[in-house]
Amino acid sequence: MDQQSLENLNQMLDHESDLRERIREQVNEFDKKTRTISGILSKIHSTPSVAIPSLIETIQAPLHSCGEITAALASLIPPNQFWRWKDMWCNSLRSAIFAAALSLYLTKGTLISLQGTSEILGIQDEWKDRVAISAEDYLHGLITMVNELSRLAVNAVILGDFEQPLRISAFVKGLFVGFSMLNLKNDTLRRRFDSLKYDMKKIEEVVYDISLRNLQTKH
Amino acid sequence: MDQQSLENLNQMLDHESDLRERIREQVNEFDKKTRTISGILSKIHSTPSVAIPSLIETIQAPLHSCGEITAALASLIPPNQFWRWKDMWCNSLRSAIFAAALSLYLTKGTLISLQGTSEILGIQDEWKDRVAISAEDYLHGLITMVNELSRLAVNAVILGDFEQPLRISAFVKGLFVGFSMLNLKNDTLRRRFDSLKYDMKKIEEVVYDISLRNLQTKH
Amino acid sequence: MDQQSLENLNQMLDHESDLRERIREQVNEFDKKTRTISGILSKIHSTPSVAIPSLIETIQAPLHSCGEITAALASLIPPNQFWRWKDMWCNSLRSAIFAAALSLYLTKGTLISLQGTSEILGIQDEWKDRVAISAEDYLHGLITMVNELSRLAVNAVILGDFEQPLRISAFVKGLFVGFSMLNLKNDTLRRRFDSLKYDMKKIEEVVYDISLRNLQTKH
Amino acid sequence: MDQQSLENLNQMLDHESDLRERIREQVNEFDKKTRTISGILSKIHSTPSVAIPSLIETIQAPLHSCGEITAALASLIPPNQFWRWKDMWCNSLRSAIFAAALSLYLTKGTLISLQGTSEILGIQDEWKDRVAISAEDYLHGLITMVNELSRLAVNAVILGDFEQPLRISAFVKGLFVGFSMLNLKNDTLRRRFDSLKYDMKKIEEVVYDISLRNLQTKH
Amino acid sequence: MDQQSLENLNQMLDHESDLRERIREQVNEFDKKTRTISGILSKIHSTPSVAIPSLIETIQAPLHSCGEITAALASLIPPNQFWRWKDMWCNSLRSAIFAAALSLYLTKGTLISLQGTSEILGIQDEWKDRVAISAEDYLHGLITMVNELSRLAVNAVILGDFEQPLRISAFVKGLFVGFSMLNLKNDTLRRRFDSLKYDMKKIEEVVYDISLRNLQTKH
Amino acid sequence: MDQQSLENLNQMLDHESDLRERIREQVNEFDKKTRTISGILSKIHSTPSVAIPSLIETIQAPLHSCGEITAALASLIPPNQFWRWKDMWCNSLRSAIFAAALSLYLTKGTLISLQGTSEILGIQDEWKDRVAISAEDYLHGLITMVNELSRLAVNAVILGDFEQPLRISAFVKGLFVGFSMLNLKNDTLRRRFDSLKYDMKKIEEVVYDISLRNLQTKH
Amino acid sequence: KAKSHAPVMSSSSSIHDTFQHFREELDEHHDRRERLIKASRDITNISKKTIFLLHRLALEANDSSALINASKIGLDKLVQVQEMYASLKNELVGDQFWRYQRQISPGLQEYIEALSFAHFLNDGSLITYEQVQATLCGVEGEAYFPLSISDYLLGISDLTGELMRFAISGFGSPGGRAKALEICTFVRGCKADFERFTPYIWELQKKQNVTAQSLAKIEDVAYTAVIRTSEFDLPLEMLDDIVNQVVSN
Amino acid sequence: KAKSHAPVMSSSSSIHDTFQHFREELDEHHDRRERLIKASRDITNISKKTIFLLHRLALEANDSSALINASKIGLDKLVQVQEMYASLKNELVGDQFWRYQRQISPGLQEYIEALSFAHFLNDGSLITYEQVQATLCGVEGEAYFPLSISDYLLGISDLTGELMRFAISGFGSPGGRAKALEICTFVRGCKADFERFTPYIWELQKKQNVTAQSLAKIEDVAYTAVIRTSEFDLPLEMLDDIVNQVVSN
Ligand SMILES: [Mn+2]
Ligand SMILES: [Mn+2]
Repeated sequence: MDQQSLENLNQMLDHESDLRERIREQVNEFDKKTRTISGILSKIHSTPSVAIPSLIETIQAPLHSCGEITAALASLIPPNQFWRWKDMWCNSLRSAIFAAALSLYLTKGTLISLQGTSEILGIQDEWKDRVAISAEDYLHGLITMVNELSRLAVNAVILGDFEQPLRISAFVKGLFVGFSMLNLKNDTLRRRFDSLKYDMKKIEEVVYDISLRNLQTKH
Repeated sequence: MDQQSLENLNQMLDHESDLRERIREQVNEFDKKTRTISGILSKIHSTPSVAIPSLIETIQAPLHSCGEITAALASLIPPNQFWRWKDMWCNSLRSAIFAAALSLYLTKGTLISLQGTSEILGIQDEWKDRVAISAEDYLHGLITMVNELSRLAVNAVILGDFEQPLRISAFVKGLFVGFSMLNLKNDTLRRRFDSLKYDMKKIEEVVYDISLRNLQTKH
Repeated sequence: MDQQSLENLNQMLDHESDLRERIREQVNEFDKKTRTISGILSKIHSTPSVAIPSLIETIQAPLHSCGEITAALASLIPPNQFWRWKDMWCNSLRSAIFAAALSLYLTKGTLISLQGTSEILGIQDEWKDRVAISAEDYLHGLITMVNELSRLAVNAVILGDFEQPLRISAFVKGLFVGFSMLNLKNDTLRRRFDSLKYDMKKIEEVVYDISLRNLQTKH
Repeated sequence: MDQQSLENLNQMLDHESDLRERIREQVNEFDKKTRTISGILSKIHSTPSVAIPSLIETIQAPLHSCGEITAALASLIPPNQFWRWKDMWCNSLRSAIFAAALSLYLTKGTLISLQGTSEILGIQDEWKDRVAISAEDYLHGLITMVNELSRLAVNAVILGDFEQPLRISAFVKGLFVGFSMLNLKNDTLRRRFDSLKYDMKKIEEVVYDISLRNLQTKH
Repeated sequence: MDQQSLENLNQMLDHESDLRERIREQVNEFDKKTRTISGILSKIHSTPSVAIPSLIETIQAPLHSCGEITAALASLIPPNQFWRWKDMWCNSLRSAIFAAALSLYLTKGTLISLQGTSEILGIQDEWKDRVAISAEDYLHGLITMVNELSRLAVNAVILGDFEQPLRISAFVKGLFVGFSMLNLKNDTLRRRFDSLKYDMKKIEEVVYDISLRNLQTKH
Repeated sequence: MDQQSLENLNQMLDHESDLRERIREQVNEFDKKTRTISGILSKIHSTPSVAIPSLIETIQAPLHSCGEITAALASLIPPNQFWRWKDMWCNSLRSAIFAAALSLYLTKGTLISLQGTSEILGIQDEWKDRVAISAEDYLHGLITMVNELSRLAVNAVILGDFEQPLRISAFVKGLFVGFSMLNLKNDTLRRRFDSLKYDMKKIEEVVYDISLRNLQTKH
Repeated sequence: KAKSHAPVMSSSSSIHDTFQHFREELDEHHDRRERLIKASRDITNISKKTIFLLHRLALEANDSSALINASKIGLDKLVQVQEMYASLKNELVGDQFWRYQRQISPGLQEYIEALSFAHFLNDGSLITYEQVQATLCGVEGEAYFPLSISDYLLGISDLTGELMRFAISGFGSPGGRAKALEICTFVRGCKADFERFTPYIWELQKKQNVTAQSLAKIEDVAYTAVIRTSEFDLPLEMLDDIVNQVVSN
Repeated sequence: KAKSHAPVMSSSSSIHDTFQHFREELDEHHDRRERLIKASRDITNISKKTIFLLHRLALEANDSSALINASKIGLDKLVQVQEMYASLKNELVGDQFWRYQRQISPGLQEYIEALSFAHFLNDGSLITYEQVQATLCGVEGEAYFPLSISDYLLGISDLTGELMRFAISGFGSPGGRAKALEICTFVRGCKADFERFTPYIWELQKKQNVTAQSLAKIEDVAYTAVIRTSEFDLPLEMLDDIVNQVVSN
């Protein structure tokens, strides 16, 4: 192997291992942020409906600050290498998507769009060859939201709120019909879709319990 | 999920599964080509040195025809998605790199460069966000060549050719020094580098047998 | 291997791999059809009893159109090779069987027979060495129906229909007795038979709730 | 190899294999003790709340007798070799930690501290280079306790006790918040943390069932 | 979990993950050094006996500079945690031990002792609870040396040196007898001992070839 | 389970685990003995033919002392439980069989019989339901002997003894014919029988070298 | 080929005889092993079918005498297995049982599972080691082979899985809720009793995990039974009656 | 229990009949599967024994007519297997073969391995697909079942391993070195020919790796033969003669 080739190859390999290190640092930061956000969000289960909007308010700042990370990643990743590195941050990203989706549902009652999520996380369209939200990551985030909503339906009843489960039921039913029409070849996504079915059933059972006892009219 | 989002997502997922199907078809073709080439190349072990150039000649056409596949892939892969799909064809690509490298060594006695390999396989520089040869694939191809050369050293002796092993020994030693300088963090590559050590030993033992008996002068 | 044998074998294998490709295409179509049907059927959980027949009506066309797929498969599969290829389409087929069985139960209250399912899916008796419904596939389809009926029992109550659960209970109990007659191995069917037991338990809970509240007479 | 070196090495290796044997004996004893304790503790699921304190009383003697084992280990392990051997006893140790934590919760309703656990198991501070409780082991013990408490919530209801689940719920919620703040890089611990989420949900569902039916006031 | 415990635990876990990062950096450095040394040492196979001492001379500086790494590690590792972290650097350490052992054999013809190796690598006795050479690592280093010596025996003959193999044979035979008396319960070591047997046989075959042809007297 | 059954079972299991412990102790002793014997036997490769009988003499005492172990085992093992426990000592036993077989060949030139081996190792016929040499163990011992003889053929030439290889060749050929008569499964014995083929090939190479150089007459 | 060297070694004909003997011994061993594997598969099949049969009969049973009858039918069917073991006893004589234990265990454990299920249906108790061994003895009480404790424990450990299925599928039948509570206590006892044997028998640890899962499922069934009825201040049987009346209208 | 609800569903007696039918069908299927597994094990055993027999006979053979005779004896022994397939043909009739292919393949591939070894010893050629199929046909030429290409290829792929053993153990016999060179060429051809089938048959890739290892071992044998003799300017046979003279002194 001539000296030049050798140096080129070694440079490529070294550069790669360097880059991995620097991405890992950003991912660590990202991870800390999403852990904090999740910690706050986990309080919805013991928060009365009326206080939820102000709880959600408190995560807006940290959620938007994820934009710093995505910007840092966008400047680190070489052009065209989105798919090479994305697995390193996809767990953190999915947590952030989940948080954004849950926030929007709990405040506006609507489903966040992929585009809307990108905006909240400061991900710019022109980065699409370096940092973007893939359909898969978006769907994972939504499923995590439903997992949380099925718990919320249960806990709302404990707090004496019989309306929340009905709202959740309607929202999740719509989502579920959407998911069941998707062509999910992807294995993990398929398996998580099964968890969504389970959540649906749980929510339906809560609504059933309420209906059976006519509690929905009692508040 | 509103109808529009749903359709968008489903379109993305369908497109993806379609694309995968079409890439797979090309990869199947690629695979068939490289298996045919490997089949022919395996004849070097029973071909006298003098007839090797004309044997190598016969694989030039199929080898260059790999360019059709790489071109087809380059037109299939969406911009920036090289890293997303490359695993699908990397086995075939490595076989092709191996064939190109072995051909050049057996005819010119020199080491093929990454650039030279790209040219033979018709891979254009401007495709680099869709189809390219990564450092890793190139190195895998070279290691496969050395695996084959260690067998060739043995088989040349069976055919009564005591010069070929000496040439191979010199060539592989150079390559080996190069490889040992590389910062191989990648696990598979590291493991295959160990196989290269084994090949080196094997070749040294052949050279040893020849030297011990002074056979190199006998032809 | 002599040239002739090589070519013969290669030709046979090419033919087989071609066939697989063409079956896969049909299965993809089959899959799209059953996904659409399942999407529509999932609406039974929010549809009042009275509107269910017309909902079921809407899937009759797509369900019968599965006959195009089964006919295409029957013309593709060589004689006597039913068991060789059936795994490729059995998931789609089971979904179609499920849809047919659920439709019949929801409109007529009766259990579909294997023969009846074949007719709906346009599967002809003289194809039995190429395309047929195996006992196993039929049974899987029935269990999927029961899975759905246990959800329906819950959702019927939500919609104020307290008769449906009682009908479902009687129907599923009968089916369960049938399944109990089988000697199963530790395979998928056995695992799914266990899931049927859970569904039956769930349905019994609903019946219990209704009975103890005397709701069954209230509508 | 000269005779002296050889003897030294062999002595080291023999000593090591001897030591392993003797540690294993102690671990076997430890294991028997913790299995007996677990056997007794498993009776909490069929014991009315009022009888639990006296049940817990019966495991105090065997639990404190674990101090004999930890003392024996501390005298066996050479200075500084805690991390070399700890894997051998960590399963037994985690069981003992679990038993100590569960005992304290069931009698006092409070969370045991790492320090408190060490005291119960007779582990002295000055042994810290030979026998100690690592943060990891302590956390594993706590998670096992929560696994058991989620079952206890269910079984308390079977025994007609609707207060225990509410107490458990409050206790586990606090623990859960604590765990979610931890930076769990460790894979096993992370996976077990997921099991804790599942336990939380289970307990919430029990509390839900009780609240829904106003059973908490019924005793 | 009270705030104080939580903070303590989190600090422990954070500290651990920090430490791991800093050790990894040192190990990366260590790895670079040993790779360079191995690169130089690999030239012994094409170096005439007479030039070997000066070749060995060139690795003395880098070899002794490993002391910087071991010192850095000794200051990083907390007291008593040698066994906790040693796996992180044991590959690099074994390479360094190998280099030290081979150097000594090639210059003095004697076997390096464990104590001697520690001195060359600057490892101080009072670090023994943080950084030390375990019997296992030392033995691994020696086996790697024998692997290399069996290659050297072959290559010496190629260079026309028939004395080296005889010296190697005597040296390795002694080592082999020593190893076969050791109580090797350890699995990896046992497997590598098998490779040593293979090397012994190879060396014996070289000596056999030389004896058969009376070449040992010919120089 | 009633208390009595529990205690009975526990007692039986305790007894078994005790027994295992006591067998293990004997096996450790057995292992030390055979390691020493193997260490001495490994000197045959550097011992001139004439001195071999007195070398073999030195292992007679330790070899016969294995009888103490076999007697101890025979008194430990309960009637009819030979096959239950034999795996614990079969490695040591095979080493002892190997040593006995090699001794006899090197002194008398004959093949030891299974009966003869039993006598040397003090194994009595009436123990056959507790301690015996199984056909498999005996055959393993013989193959280990052949492994060693192929090395000896090489080393004998180094020491100038050209008769030994011819004797070994004839002896091993005879044994090989015997082994060929067996119908083996794909188990360890089959794999080791394959190794015997390699040894035979190696020995034949030595015979070839000697014959073509007419060395057999030269001593 | 080796004949010319006869003098320097034990004669090749004696080698021939020796190895002829080994050959017969090995062939016989492999053949016996094969026969035992096949028999074990057959035993597994019969035992599995018996378990399904027992489930069927138990679900149809309305009272304890019907359960006792179900148990009898199951035990009768298992006589087939006992006869197979009787016919194998010569293969397993003396020290041979332990030689082939690995081949025998799978079938034997399945048999013990079926036997213990039938036994449980009879009187709700766990079959003892001695009772299992007694089914594997000839007319004069001589054991066909020694029952190993591990086969016994691993066999009865599988019983908990079948009891879980029994509890779930019986849930809707009258008395099913009471039965579930009974099974819950029984399986909890098994789990606790087996715990102290796990240090001795490695595979039992894995089976205990399965038992733990089964137990949790049974507890869920029992829990459901309790929670659903606790809104109403009536005894279980009366609730059952009300439901039954509605259903059979 | 469900009887009281008969009106709302297909009557429980019709369910009973339907499932009675399924039960018979499933039982029959499981029984047949079991019989085929057992038969496959027997076939594997006979085939393996035949391979050992062929090795024995081939090593004793001094000339090609002795090899042809060895081949005949092996082929005779395999008639047993062919008779077993003949007796199984009713189990595999029509579309049933493909249903049980996974159970049949292991034995079938072992049989093909043995058959191809015997065939090779006869004339040094590779048995063809048609020739294998022909051994699995009745007197009127009707196939007992369709031979799948994958079974054929996977079966003959194993032949290379046996040839490797043959080459190594024959190395020391007169003519063994020449035989090794011959086998080397043959196996190299197999490896190259099979290569193009690997994209179609997944398991063949793994077997090709084994073949590659066997080939390398055979090449080493051939290499040793060449290198050891190349110091002497005499033809192989003369060298063999010299050695033979020394050895038989
Ligand atoms: Mn079972
Ligand atoms: Mn084979």
